[in-house]
Amino acid sequence: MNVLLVILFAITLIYLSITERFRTYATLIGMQGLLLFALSFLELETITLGTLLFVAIETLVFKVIVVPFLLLRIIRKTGIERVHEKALPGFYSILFVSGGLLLSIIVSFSMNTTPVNMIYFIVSFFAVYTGLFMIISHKKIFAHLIGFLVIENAVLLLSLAIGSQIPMLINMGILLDIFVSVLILGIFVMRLKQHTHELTMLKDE
Amino acid sequence: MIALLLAIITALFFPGIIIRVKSLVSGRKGPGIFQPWKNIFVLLRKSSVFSTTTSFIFQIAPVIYLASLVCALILLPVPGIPSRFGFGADFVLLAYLLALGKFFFIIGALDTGSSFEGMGANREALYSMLAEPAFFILFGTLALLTGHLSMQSIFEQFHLSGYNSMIGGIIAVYVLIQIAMIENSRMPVDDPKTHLELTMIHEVMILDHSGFDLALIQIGTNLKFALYGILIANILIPVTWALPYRIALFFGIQTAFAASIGLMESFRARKKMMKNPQFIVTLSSIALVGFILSLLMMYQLIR
Amino acid sequence: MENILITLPVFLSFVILFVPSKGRYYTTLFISLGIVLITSVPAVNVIFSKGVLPEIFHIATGLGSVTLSIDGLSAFFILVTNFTAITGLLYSKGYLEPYRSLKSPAQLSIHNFSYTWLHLSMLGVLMLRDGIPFLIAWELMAVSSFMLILFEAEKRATLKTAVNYLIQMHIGLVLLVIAFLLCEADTGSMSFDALKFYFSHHSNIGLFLLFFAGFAIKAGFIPFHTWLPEAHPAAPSHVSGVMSGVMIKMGIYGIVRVMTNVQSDLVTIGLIVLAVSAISGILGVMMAIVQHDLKKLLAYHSIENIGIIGIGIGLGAIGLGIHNPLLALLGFSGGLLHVLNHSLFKSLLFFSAGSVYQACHTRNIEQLGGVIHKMPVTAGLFLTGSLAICGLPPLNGFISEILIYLGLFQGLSTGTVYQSIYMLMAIISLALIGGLAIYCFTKAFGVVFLGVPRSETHTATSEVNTGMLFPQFLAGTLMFLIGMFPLLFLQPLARILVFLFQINMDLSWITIIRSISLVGKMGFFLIGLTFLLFLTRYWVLKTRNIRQGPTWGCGYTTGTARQQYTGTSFADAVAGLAEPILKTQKEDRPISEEEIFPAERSFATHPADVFRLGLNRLVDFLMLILKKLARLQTGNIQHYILYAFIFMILIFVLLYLKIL
Amino acid sequence: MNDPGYILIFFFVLSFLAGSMVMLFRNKSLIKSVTLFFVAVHVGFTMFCWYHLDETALGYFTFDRIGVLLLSILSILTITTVFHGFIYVKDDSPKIFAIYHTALIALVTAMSGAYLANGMTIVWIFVEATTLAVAALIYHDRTALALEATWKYVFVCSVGIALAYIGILFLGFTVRDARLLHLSFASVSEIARLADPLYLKIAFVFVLVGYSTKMGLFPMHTVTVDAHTVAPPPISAFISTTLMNVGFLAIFRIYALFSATSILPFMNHVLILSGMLSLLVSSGYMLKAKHNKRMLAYSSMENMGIVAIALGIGGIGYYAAILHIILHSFTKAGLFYQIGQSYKVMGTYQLDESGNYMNLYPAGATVLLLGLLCITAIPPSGMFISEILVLKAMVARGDYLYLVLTAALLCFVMYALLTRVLHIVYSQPRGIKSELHERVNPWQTVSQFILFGMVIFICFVQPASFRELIEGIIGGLPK
Repeated sequence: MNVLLVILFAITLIYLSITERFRTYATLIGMQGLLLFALSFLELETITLGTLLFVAIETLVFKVIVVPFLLLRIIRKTGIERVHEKALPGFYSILFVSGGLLLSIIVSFSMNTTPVNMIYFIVSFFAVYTGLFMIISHKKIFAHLIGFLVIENAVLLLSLAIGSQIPMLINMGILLDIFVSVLILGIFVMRLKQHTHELTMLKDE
Repeated sequence: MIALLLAIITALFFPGIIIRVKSLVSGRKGPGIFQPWKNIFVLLRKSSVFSTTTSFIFQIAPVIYLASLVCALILLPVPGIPSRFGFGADFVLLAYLLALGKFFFIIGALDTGSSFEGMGANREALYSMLAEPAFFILFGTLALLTGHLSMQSIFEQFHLSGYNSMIGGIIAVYVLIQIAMIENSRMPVDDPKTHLELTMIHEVMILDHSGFDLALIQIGTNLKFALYGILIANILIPVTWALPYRIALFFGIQTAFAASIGLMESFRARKKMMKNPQFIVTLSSIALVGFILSLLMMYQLIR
Repeated sequence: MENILITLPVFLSFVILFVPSKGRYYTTLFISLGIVLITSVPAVNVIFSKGVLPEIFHIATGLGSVTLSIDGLSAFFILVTNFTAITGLLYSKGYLEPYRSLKSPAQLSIHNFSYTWLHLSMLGVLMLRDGIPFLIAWELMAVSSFMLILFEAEKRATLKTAVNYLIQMHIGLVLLVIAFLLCEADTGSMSFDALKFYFSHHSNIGLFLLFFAGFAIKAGFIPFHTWLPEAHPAAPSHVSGVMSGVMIKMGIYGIVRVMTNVQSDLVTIGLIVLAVSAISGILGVMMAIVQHDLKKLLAYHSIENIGIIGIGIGLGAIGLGIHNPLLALLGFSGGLLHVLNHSLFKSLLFFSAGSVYQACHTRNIEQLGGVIHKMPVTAGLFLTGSLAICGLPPLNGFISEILIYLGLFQGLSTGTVYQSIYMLMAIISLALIGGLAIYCFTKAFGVVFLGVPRSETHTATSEVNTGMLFPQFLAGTLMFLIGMFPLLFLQPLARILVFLFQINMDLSWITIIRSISLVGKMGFFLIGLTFLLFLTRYWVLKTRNIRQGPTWGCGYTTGTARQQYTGTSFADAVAGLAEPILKTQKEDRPISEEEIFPAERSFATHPADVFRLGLNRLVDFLMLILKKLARLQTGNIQHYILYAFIFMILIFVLLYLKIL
Repeated sequence: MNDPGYILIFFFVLSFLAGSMVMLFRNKSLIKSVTLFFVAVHVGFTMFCWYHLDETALGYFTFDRIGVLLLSILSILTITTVFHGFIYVKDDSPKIFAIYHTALIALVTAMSGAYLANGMTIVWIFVEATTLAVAALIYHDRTALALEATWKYVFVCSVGIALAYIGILFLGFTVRDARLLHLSFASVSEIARLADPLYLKIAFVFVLVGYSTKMGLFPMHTVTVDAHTVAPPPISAFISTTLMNVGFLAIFRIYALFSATSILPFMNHVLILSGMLSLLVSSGYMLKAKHNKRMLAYSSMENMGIVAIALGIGGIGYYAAILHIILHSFTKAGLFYQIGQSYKVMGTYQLDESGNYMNLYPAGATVLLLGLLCITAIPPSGMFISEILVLKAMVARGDYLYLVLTAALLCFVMYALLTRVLHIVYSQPRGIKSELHERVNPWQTVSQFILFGMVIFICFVQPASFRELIEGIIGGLPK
């Protein structure tokens, strides 16, 4: 069951890396949140109220509702529907992403771990890779945001992979992380909407 | 002191002989032996004209020129009779005393601000600079051969070292003669009889000197010839001979030296100005050959 | 009590920064005099106490203790330093007068402060034996002189020069640091005394060469000299006097100091030093000849003189190597005596050059001329300096040179064939240097001081004030003193060296002493004779009617000042001979055939320094590479992430390939 | 009551109160007084930490030597920064004034927490907090540039932090137990010994890259430089000293943690690689720098590179690294304060337009010259000692390649700094003519003189207690 969900997660990643519509991005992020909630719910061995609450807030409230909502709002405000030009063509990004998948598989195999964790490993690695790659391969800030969110999800996935019950501290950390991402989105909505083109005023040649 | 005396005596008839030989060779009767000195005495009695651009340098230059020469002469040993001033590496002092004289001679010329004299000064400085190494290599060779550093003992030991010093002797004499020609700016480097200032060296430097100063300079020049004459004599005269023979030989050598200069000047043409440096450097290389030869001989002897 | 005295000036020096501009100079003077007093007394004790035992001060502050030790070598250098520093300070009062209105008070006080610190740090270099303190003092010396060069930093050229200077000093420092660290890695302690132990069981050449390179940059041996001919002209004249007079000698001090610890391979080391020095000497004076800038000319002469000193030291090292005490003694005493001599006549020359600059507002030889008529005293002093630097009797330069000559001629017949040939090479180069020096200074003196002024704007108006002449007179007197009573200075020096290198003096030294004293006597005779002749001449000419007239123009009557023989034309002969080394650039357009009415022509020559050009090319190349490498800050956020991405991937790949 | 735990809580509560009060106030003098009160609290707290050295509070915090040392540097610099901040923002609107000081207090608190944190996750949380706090300060000028810089800073830092967090999570796998992650460093190091080296290596790489954003080290140095460009000078002083120290500490703690394991050589290589690259890049950019503050920013990067190299070389290098961190903090802070004043005097950060500083503001020019000496590690700068120690470590290990590279690059850095700073001080600005933009009271240079004074003092005397302190810090590391 878990494994299935994880694989689903991986598929969303691949989809993310090739799609060019912003709305799809938003929905995919939401879906990932949903998956993560399910996963973490299943992973919970001893369901105390506290942990449940945490997980719920982390995933359902933030990742499924707030973040996608903000994303959609941004799309509405900026009125940019889709990616016009990437740093490198979509065709290559497919290649890179699939390469990344292979890479993460290799890495995960090279480190001897329990088969249970293996799949988590592969996917979370892959998620990190995809997140970074999305940032690298896009020029639009919006896409960068998505990449960042993906990395966040990867973090959560990894924390799930640790298996045994997640201590409060980790949860706090993740919560803070998510909070930051929301805050970034906030800044973006508030301030950056006027120039959604790439910001390259600060530089040295 | 004796060296000084001998030098003065030599200087008395040295220029005369040169001129006489030249005129004889060119088929003229020529002036008397002491004509140059008569001229000098005339100059001594004349009054002077000083250029308005000159300063006290111009006044003291000839004096120091002469004084340095006299000091140099005092240093010189005479075959068999040691000089009061003989000491280690005194030939260095000799060379530097001459250099001192030259220094003042040059700035004296520059003091007039005349471009011609500047030109002459420039050449004088260049040539003496180029001639310097030859002199030192020469004495290096002698020091190596004899194992002594003061001119006195060098010349004493020189003959004792016997047969294999012949090469050294020949080269030494040759080099010394050539250096003498250069230092006194005679043929083939300079022609005292030329009429064009552009091609002069020594003569153009003394264009503005007159009367007493000019006389001093000319005396100096004659003494300089004598100085080199004495050096050559030192090499050639064996100290073992008795005094009268030595004296005779000494004056013989001086006469021969003067005569040879006269002959050279009358049969040889002056080199082009730009050829001169190369001619002078050749001298050093000849001296160097002498050094290497004697070096090899030395170490053969040692082993 | 002594300890407090020694440390006192260090703290007092900060007062200079706070005194008002009125009392600043005298405060500085007071403090410097204090420094001189405090350091000279023990130095004199060391030299003239029997046995030349070192004096050692342990300065134990609450936070740590420093050890200052003054042995013969340090004492000698300390005295030299103090003398030049003080004369420089005396000279500076008059020299800085015109700048009072131009510079901000802050700048002036920084200047005086750095001057005091240059003095202090040099003394520190001479007294400190432990690695780190020595290096700190060494770099403080560089920094303070750097600040002094910056005095006229409004000119961009000066700024560049100063930076270039500091960077090269820093490179020198790094070399020294590495050398010390190598020693420390082996012996566990970082000091000159530890070197002895290191050298005792390692090959000596490598480390010595490292030290030599480090010190040579300061001393200005070719090819490490490139900072020198630019830094000296850029600095104010009293500073150039001190820098050229004593600061670069610190390099010599270091080399000798290291040499005292070297145990083996002395012959090889000596030959290397000899070769480098000979090259520096000849090239230095050759480059000097073609300069137009009076102070630059003098700067190149510093290189030449460092060469002469180096020849002496190399000779001494060989002497030690082949266990020939006479040779060692002659070499080192000649070299060190030349250190003293050079500090005297070079500072004198720089000071008088500074006076000319102050009076005529240019250092360009081609603009000057006829200065002697307005500034006879300065001219006389410059002439004295020139005679001394050419090593002409009866002045001090000759004494040191004849000592080295003696050593070289001695060396001819003591040793192997190769050594004899080396010695002869050294002799030839020394002779050449002498000749070239005469050539150069007849040019310098003749063109600057004699003849008539070459430009209306740069004519001297009056002699500089006595305050500026006095220190020059001091130096001049001392120069004559050394020239005529050489033994006064030679015998203590010999004592120092005998103690320093454990040389057992043999009888032949006595004969040397005799020769040198005879040289002194000859000096007397020469001067007396000159005086006599001059009197006669004066007496004779008194009775004659002396007429004044124009210079004989060989029939051409309307000559102008610009037709005089210029410095360039005077130098042209040598420049032509040494073209491949000097690379003098000439700017002139030859008149072409179709030019029936030739237009106005201009001709200019620019002396270049081959080594400088090479260095510039190298540095520019490296900088270009670095600038090309710096391409990361593109402003695109995706690139920023990319770097991290690539870095991690790289590491992981390396990890996977078991490279890391 | 004397239990460190209470005091710690007390401190955090007080800072929180101070922050929120400042947030609410609109009266400048009131805000000032509250801020000063906070400074006093902070100093007092630092004192307290010194008295309770090596004690742990609440299990999550420990007053170990390095932490407290950096904390004291922080509280020294807080005094000066607050002081210069007052001057810098005095003309801003009360709202911005309040926001500035709130953020400042938050930043200081977060950094203090990060220094004292005992456990990776705690460190991580506080580092995250510093990002948020400093973002508000970078955005202080409210210009488009400021916005861009802030955005980049926050974004890249967050990515980096996320990476660091992944690294931390990896530690969890080392022993298949997440509870480890909130354990103290001490207890982790126990477990790390028996862990799988591969995991440790991956964890280390992630953490290094993640925190390199804060430490201003290659590869994620880029945004720090941009942040410097727009941040108020006092804040720049913070960003490139105490905040970089946070990054350094985070990396240092992990390093110390793993140093007992078999991956030590790996870590060393990675550190040296990263350090060398930082040195290379920064020197290249300093040779091109056209903006005074960016030049200083790159210089900070260069110094962090040196620290990383020193750490990687090991041996006496550890000592050098700590010493260098301390000295660099003081020097760079002083320089940034001075650059702030130079902006007031000359009205520009552009190198070409600035110049003639010696005549405009002699006191400031003197400070610049002194700071130049200090930062280029020329005696009498204490950094001379630390850099010699770095070289010494290299010689001791026989890494002559590193030796030559470092020395050469440092010479270029020196060249770049010298030419530029001397241009500012002495020569006339290119193009425009220099006139006094705004008069600055010379007394403002006092703080810099004090800071540089400390740096210079270290060059000549290193008190025994000071040396013991540093040796105590590096005591745990392998010899």
